[in-house]
Amino acid sequence: MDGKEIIARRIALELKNGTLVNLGIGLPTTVANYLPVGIEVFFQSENGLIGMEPLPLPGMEDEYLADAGGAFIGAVPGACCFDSCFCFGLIRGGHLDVTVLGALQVDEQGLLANWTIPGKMVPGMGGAMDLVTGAKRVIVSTLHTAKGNSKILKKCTLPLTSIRPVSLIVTELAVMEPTAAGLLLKERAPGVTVETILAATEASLIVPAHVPEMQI
Amino acid sequence: MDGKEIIARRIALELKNGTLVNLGIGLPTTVANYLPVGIEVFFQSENGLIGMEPLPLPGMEDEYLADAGGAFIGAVPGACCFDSCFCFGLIRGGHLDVTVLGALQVDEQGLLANWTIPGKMVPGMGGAMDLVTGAKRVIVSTLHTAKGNSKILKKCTLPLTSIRPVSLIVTELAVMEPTAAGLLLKERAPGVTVETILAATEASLIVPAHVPEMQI
Amino acid sequence: MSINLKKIIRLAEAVERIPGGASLLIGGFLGIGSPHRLIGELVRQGRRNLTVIANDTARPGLGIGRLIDAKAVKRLIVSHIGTNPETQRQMIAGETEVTLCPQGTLAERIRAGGYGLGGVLTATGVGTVLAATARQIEIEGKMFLLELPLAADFALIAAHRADYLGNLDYALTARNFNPIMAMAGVVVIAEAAEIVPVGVIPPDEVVTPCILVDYLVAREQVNGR
Amino acid sequence: MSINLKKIIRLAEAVERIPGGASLLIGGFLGIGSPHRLIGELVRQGRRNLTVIANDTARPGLGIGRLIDAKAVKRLIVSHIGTNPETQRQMIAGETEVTLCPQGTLAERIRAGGYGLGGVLTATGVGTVLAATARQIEIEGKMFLLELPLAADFALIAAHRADYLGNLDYALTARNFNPIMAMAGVVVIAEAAEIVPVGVIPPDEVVTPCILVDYLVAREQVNGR
Repeated sequence: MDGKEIIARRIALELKNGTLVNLGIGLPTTVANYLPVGIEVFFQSENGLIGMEPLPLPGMEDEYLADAGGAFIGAVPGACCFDSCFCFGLIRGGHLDVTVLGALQVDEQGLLANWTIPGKMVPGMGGAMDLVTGAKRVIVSTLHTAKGNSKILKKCTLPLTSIRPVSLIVTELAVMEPTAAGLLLKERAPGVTVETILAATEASLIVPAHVPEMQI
Repeated sequence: MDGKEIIARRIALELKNGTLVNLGIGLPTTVANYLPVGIEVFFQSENGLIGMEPLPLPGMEDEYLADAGGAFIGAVPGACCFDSCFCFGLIRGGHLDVTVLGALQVDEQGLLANWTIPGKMVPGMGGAMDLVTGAKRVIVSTLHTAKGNSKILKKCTLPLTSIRPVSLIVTELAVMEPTAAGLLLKERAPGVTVETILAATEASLIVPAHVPEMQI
Repeated sequence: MSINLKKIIRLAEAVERIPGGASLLIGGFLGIGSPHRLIGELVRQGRRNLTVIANDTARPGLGIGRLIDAKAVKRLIVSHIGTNPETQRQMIAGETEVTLCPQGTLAERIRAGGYGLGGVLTATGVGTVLAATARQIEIEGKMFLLELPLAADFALIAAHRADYLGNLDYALTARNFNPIMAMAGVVVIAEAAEIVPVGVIPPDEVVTPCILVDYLVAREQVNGR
Repeated sequence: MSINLKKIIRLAEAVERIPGGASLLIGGFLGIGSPHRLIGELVRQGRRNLTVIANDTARPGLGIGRLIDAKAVKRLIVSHIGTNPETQRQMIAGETEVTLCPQGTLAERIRAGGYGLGGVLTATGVGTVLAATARQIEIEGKMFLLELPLAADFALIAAHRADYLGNLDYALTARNFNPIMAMAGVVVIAEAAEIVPVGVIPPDEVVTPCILVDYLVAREQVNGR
């Protein structure tokens, strides 16, 4: 199993039946592929839809139905559409149960930077600031390191997405939870040691006596 | 022609084709009966409708279709319905062309009091404050006097509905327009003299050399 | 999409979840689009000391007026009570605390409560007696009142149709405050004139998405069935 | 209800009303629900120095991206440009001034412009680099940014259906910013995939009432007719 699949499978276990979930473009989108049996959730798309699903077959595209990345999608029975104010009212008003987002950096306090590298990458924040500030639970889905450098830092150096801490961080090595006392190491990926995790992590981790393996 | 009919007929002449108009409960509602030939307007109801019209016949009531006074009404082809936020967005955002409202008092500056007599009548402002503050044009429809006392005062003594001056005041005696210089007497009702109007008016009126009769 | 059957609930059970003293957002405009079954059951179960946020109290015997008749309401936030002499009597007698709010401001305050906004900046009420009740904020030379968000423990919603998932639509002027309130209740309970299979309400016609609805009241018996 | 035929206008005439230097609200999300005919005609007529408020600039050759390709845009207020390298190039080269705004804040700011509100009080952006660009207001112990309303000389709207009066509906995710923008343009110009008789769109399904639409673009020739 590759690292990204580990992340997606582990995050899928966080989703509860009947909840509203927003998956970011890229790796977070793949979480939908690993929903446990018996769990069905409503996927929201920021462009104004609850009930997105993959396009059933090529040739069935509707020119008016796309995801927030502009790709043509399908919709489940019972889906509904609305304008952008309503869509972000769901997000900002705390009606969105879970958002899964990527990270450039995330730190010991659970603060996330995922929208800009000043001078290098200025794509705009899109819905990221609203999602991190407003969703009930924010789950970060990220590879633990980039080009050999830890993405789990003592303190973010890039501009923050929000001052609201994320709820959970899932990487191909570990599950970590920001707490009042610091960043708690909750689970190890299958076969990964605590030492490996600590070596790949710039942030200080609180390491309990027993760190269980992810059950994926 | 009784006084109320004079008022309604005169105000009807202010309405322009294709505009959005809100008529208050009572006397203002009767303005709709005197629309000039060739003039069709869209009537808004504060409970969330554009395109209200009287119920065509008894027995055709729809339990979901009423005016802002709770009376069953009809709707024209091309009508549309919306929630209360959208409805007041139309009013407060300046999309409502004309509102016609009653008055308890209106003064030289064009300020209107029409929602409460403290200690006596506290029905609530309903949509009145929003209408007077937000509509493009506010037309006051009122009898000139109440129990022998002028309702057109130097200064309102009752709590104001808004600090935004009204656009036009129409009574059974006169048409008056608040201007930067003061309250301008624009028209006399048929057969009514300027002297009669002045005698019935506490406010100072600017009286031009020629005050034409209403053409109703 | 799985159907959450736990969401479908009998009328009495729905109202049993609402404790005395609760705050309620109640849809409707002079009784049109009010959740009449939920209101009737609140009266039948004798609930008291309620805080009610609504457009109005209709009239005695109708809609929210039935809660007023039953002396079930301790505190009321509405835009007008002129149609209900009993509400006025209770206000004057000090039995019910009434806060009056302009209709547009009321709608926006409820929306702000449901949308996570800090408040509403409105020109309505500036320079009037209302100005004493709100912060004033000057923005680019113009004065606005900062009106605070409204939310409640429960939102009681009357829909036209609900599908099995709890997606709702509304009919004509019965829409009014219902969709706004469905965003602002911690627990949202909806009744509907019709309950229809999923898909009967197309995606573009759903006004309140099912994820906002916590409980949908099962229909009454019809024709003895 | 009389039909205001002056509202129906040919595409070229509609766009002739938009002067160079105008500010435009343009509906759509990555090209889905954008007014493609109006955009194409703006490019054909060589309009320049436009201020565009929109969610994004899609990509080169698509939707608002065609205005970027044509170097028609002087100033841009959007939530992201990550899908359009040409917009990024123009921004870095100083050819186009780009203001980035969170998507939810952008939507609420446009709504505030159309609804006559003084601004939006949002938690989004508090404590981030955005905080330097907005007033901060503390409300009941919590900090919010006061974001200002957005409006424009014109709103260019893409509907699914328009009736002869100009009532509009939208399809699926092509709704997005369109109905909000239809409230915030001084002049509102709409194009629609279909133009249908009055009554085909029922009252409960109209999303943008005709009184908001100043001009409705006549359809293109279909099947040579």
